[in-house]
Amino acid sequence: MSLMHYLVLSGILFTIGAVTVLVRRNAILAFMGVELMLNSCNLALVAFSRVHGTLTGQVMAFYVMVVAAAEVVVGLAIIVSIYRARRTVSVDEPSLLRN
Amino acid sequence: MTESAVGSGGELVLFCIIGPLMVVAALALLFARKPVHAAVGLIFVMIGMAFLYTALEAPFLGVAQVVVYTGAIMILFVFVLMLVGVDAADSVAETIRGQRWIAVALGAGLVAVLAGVVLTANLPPAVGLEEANAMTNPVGVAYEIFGSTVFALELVGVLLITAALGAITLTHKERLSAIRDQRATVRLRQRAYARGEGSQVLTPAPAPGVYALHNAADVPALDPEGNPIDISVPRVLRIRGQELAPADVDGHVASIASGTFVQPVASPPAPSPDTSDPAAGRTDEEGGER
Amino acid sequence: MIDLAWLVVAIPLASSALLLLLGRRSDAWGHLLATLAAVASFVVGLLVVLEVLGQSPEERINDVHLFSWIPAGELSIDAGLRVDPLSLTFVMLITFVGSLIHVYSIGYMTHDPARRRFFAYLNLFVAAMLVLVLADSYALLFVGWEGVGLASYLLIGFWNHNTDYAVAAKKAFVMNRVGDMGLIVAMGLMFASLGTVSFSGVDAAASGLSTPMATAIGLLLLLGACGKSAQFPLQAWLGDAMAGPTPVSALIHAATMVTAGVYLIVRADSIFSAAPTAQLVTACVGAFTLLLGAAIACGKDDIKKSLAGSTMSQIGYMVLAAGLGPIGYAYAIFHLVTHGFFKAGLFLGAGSVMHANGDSTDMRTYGGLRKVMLVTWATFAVCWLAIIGVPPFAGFYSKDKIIETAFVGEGWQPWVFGGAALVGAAVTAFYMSRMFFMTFHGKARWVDEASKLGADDPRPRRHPHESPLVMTLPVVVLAIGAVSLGFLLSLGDGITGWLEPVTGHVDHPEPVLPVPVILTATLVLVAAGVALAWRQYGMNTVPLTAPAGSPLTRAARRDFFADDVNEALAMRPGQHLTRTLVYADTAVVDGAVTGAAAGTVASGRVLRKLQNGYVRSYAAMILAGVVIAGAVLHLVRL
Amino acid sequence: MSSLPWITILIAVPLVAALVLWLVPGLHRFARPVGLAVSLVTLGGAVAMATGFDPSRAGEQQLTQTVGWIPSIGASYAVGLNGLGLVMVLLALALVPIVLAADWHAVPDASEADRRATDRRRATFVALVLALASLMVAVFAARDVFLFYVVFEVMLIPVYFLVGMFGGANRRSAAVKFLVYSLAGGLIMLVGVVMLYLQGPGGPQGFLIDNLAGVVSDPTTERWLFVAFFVAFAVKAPMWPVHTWLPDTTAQATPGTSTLLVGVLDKVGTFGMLALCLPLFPGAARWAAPAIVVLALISIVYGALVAIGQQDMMRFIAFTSISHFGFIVLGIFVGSEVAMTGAMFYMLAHGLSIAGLFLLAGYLAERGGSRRIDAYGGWQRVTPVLAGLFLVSGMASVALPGLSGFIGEYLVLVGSFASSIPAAAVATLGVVLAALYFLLVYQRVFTGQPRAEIAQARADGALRDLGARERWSLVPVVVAMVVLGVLPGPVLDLLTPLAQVLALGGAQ
Repeated sequence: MSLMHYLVLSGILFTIGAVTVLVRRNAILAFMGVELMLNSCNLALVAFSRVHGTLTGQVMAFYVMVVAAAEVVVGLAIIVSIYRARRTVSVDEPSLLRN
Repeated sequence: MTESAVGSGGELVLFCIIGPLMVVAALALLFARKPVHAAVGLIFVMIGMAFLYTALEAPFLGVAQVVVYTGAIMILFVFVLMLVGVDAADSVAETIRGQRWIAVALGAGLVAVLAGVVLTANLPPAVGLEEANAMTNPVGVAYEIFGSTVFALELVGVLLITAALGAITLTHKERLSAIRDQRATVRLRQRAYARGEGSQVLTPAPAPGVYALHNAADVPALDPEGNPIDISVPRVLRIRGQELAPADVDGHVASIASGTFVQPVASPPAPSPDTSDPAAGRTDEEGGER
Repeated sequence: MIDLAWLVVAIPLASSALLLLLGRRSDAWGHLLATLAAVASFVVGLLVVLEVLGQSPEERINDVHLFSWIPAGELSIDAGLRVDPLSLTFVMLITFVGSLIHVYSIGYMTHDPARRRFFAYLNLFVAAMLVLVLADSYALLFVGWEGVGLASYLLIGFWNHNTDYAVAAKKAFVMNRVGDMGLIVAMGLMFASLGTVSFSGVDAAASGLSTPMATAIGLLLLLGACGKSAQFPLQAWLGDAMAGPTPVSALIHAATMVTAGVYLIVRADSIFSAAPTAQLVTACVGAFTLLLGAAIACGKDDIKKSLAGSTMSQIGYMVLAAGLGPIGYAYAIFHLVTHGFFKAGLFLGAGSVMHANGDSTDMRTYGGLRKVMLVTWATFAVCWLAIIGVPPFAGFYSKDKIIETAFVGEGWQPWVFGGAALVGAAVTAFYMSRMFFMTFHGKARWVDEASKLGADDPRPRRHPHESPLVMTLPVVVLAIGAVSLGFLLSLGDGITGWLEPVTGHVDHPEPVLPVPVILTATLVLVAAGVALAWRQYGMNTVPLTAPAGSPLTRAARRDFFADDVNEALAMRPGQHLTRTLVYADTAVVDGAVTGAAAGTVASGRVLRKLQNGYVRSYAAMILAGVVIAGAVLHLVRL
Repeated sequence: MSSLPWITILIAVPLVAALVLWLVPGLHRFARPVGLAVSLVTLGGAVAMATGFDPSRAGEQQLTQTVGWIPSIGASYAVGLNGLGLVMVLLALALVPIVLAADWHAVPDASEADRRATDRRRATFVALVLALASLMVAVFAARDVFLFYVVFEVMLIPVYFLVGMFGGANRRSAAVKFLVYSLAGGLIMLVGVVMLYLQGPGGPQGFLIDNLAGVVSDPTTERWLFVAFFVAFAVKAPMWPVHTWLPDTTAQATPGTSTLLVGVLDKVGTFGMLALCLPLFPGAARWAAPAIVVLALISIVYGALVAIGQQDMMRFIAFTSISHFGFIVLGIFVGSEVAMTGAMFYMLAHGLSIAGLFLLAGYLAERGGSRRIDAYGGWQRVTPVLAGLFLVSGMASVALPGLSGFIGEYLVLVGSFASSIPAAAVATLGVVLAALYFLLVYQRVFTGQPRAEIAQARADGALRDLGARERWSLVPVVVAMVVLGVLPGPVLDLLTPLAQVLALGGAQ
């Protein structure tokens, strides 16, 4: 049997994550959306790993996890420091990218 | 390596149970009002993911998923949520015009594209990992990681250390000024009062709770006229809209607050009910929870 | 000596350059050097003439090679001089009259602070004119042709602090350039069809030209000639050119430069012979301008402008003669020479009169000047008789020959051309007599400065006096020429024989009317013209202000609306076109460019709205990009 | 003598001098005399080099030198000069000292306090001009398409700064316009350069013009490539309708900059047409010639007509140049050997007359305090020498026989008649219009009565005619105009062989 259903699930989760990033103003929530997207990709990778019968996909997913960990650490640190400076974690409010 | 080994019936059943649940849990990200709920949903998704990994002949990743994501990353998230507290940003009300519709349209577009790709893809039957996992899955993965991708691993290690350092640097706060002791706080508050800024209250904020009837933190104190004093409730509760109105607490107190209370012994002239009560309006406004 | 003919050109050129380069340092002696240069040039020319006279008639065409001028592959032009009777005739006329006018100018320009510059320009003109007539190719001729144009520009505008004079100078140059354009195109066609622009090359190959090509070249050369010689339709500049100092008018705009057109037509004989149509047009232009110029001369009260009209008319005679082909060439040149003398004399006389009358040119304020300016009166009278063709003065010999020749031919042409020439003679007699009587006879229409008359007298106050010797002497010499030249040059073969190596030998055919009849008719008409003028201007008092006059008079006063036509046909549309183009250049051509730039800026401004600082908007854009890219990839793969 | 790498020396000397002048603050005070000396030495070197040039082989590249530069992409440092290149190099290097002398006060004297800043600005100016001189030699000597392209583009930098730093009030926007225009053209050319290389034989010398001549076999490709090159050159030249940067730039730049810009740099456009477009794409050149001739004719008439309507002297001169460039392009593409010789000579003659006009207009503007034509009148009485020199330069510009401008224009016109009578006839209109536009301006500026205060200033001695420096900066120009008008032979001998080579491969 094919592993199509894993890919479908992966796609759905990815979309939910993406829309979360677009919709939620809370930086932490948006960040969670990103995590969800990464995870859905991992799922696809693992599924493909099985399709092809090699472990490369799993190794890739492993690296994604590690990098995601690093990213989360830095990202959350940024959120915390922004919160300290601005008392908010809204991604709209600071409009830091303006000017 | 046999056909039956890949995608056994049990696996499909597992997927059919976990998959929809994961989707539902993921939707919490979109719709949960409180970030903590969203975080819990996400944790559920992560754990579900770990199940699926295991089912997909990737037990090492399944374990790593639980350890790394659920155990470390999501805990970090929750920790930060705690640190940051609640915020107006948590509300799902949209501030950028059209953003929600754009998001919906793009989501739909993404679904369409992905569906197009996935459904038209001509996937070969899965090979299965029996051969690759011959020496057990963790060993196989380890061979890969410390074999052909060892350089990447080293790089990732550097990355992790750098990230840790970065996080420390970012969150580390040098003490640039003297510690703000009580005297300084008072002075600042007085200065703000003189300038007409801030909360315009010189005294310490009144403690919540009324006449010891209720001393919960979400019950505002009442002023001598019976009106609730907002600043007596902690900020977080106020923002969350969890502040209670006097009426929620006790009819007696509510009658005092609304001025309809009649002293059994000596009745002071009660204000007429139709005079607008400032507290009433505010209660409606802030009592969003009801 | 012939090999040294280049000295004729070089001497005045060097003198001119020296005077211009030295500037103020040569103020004191500049005029003397310039005069000396002109005289030296004359002497060298004379020596060359004597040597050529010593040659047998067939050998008289000498080509002197100087240096290779424009060696450009297929087109290689040498600078060389053609020393032959035709060019030498001009050399003599130019240097002799030129020298006299240099002498005259010493007196005329005494008081001008820029006299040295004036003489430098005069020398420059003489040099350029000599290049023009001595050139051995159309290209080198063009050098002189434009050179005299420049000198003419500089001299007409010599007093260019008066804006009108500056405008007149520019007008002369530009109208000349229109003619020059014809010359350039003609040269281009020569090169295209014959591969050469040298006289010898063109003469040798011209017979092989197709008739349309020959006609085209001929008409273009005629256009050039019209520009330079103020023939219709490019005649309008000559009247305005009188803005220059009078010696300039005498030398350039009467005796020499304006006759260059006639020279060109005679020189381009080989082309015109191959193009009968062009010849006919030439004759028509000549005949028409002859009458037009005469009419203008009748209408003008300004003595110089009247003389300018006369010049136009007389050159019309020459062009008419040149247009008649080889039978007319010699007479055209003959008239050109005599005209050079008597017209220069008339101009210098007019200059003397103006000089004496405080630079006024209005003949209506003259009158009765004979008593105070006897020498001028006498010389003017001689030249007057010469121009109207009274025997035995010079004009009689030359003009009568042209009238006779005009009656030669078949069909309508002799009657039209002959008739025009006859009528022209009569009108010439009228306007010249009018000028003579208005200026020197009748009652004085001015008051002596010393008189005790009341201030309410409308007549201007003047102190006319005879000019100094340095001014009268050249005029006297010219007057002598005007008396004797016609007779001298028609002695024996005379000028016809002298020019024969160039113009070719022609048996003189019989005119359609017997010669004595033509002669009588001419003289009767001339007498009638004089009589009419005497009745009108000699016996009657001339009013101080001009009467309204007939429509014809009014038209003549306005040069038959030549300026108005030019303005309406060329200037106004040109100005509008220029203005439109200037506007279009900034608005449309540059506008497209700046518009593109502004569009870029504007689109940037629009796109900037996308950069609203909201991370989520950026994220939406990224996602949109992903979706689009994915969709494109997916669809293309399908 | 001839064994020396002359061209490289001529490129290097001004460049090194420019760098030294710019970088050594101690030299800033002496920048102008040092710059003048360097430019004169360079000119002397160029003259010495010219003696080693064999005129009988003027159609070929001489004094060549080829060194690998970037072998991996086929670019080499290959220089050499044919007759035209030699003439243009001499013109460029002769104009540099003249421009330096003429713009001696381009940066006005300042008080003692600002002396250092003034000196630095002056040094910058001199250094930029010297750098430009070096690049001009390089561009005329380049025998490698890539080298040509690089120099072609790098040349924009010093000009950009010359216009943008030293000039009128709107100099910045003028400089930007110039730069954007030129870059746009250059970008199109870059595409052509790359495409051409791919068509060529490749290898370490795959960009040599000799190796690329006529290699494009497919007519369509050849046409595209031709257009890519031609557009860049047309912008540079400048031809209608891509001319509008020129008036704006000259109206703002210093007279010296304008002289170098119009007198030499713009000739790179027509030089490129001769040196690249014709030999590289002979078939396409023949194909495009009719259209280009029409554009050239429009340039001639349009430039002249618009010049008549100009109010600013510098813009006026710029538009006359557009008309003259029309003549040059006409001569190149009309398909006649004589006309092409004329066009090449015209490039030289125009450089001279334009130098005279720009510099004199600059001197006039220094005195009158305005570049507007209306602000003048009657200046012949005030500054007779200036007026006389202006007249001579103008007459050279409108092709008065006996001056240099005539030879080129005459050859172009007469040669054109052999190829296309209608085109030549239209071009002849330009002759009349030229007289009109120049004399109109001369009349408005120099004739009439000077304004009272001007006359007074002249009487007081506050307003002087040209001084010694100004006179001597123009003497060489005027002498060259006269000498070339009377004895153009030696120069024509350098150009004719080239025209024979190119016209064979070129149009018709």
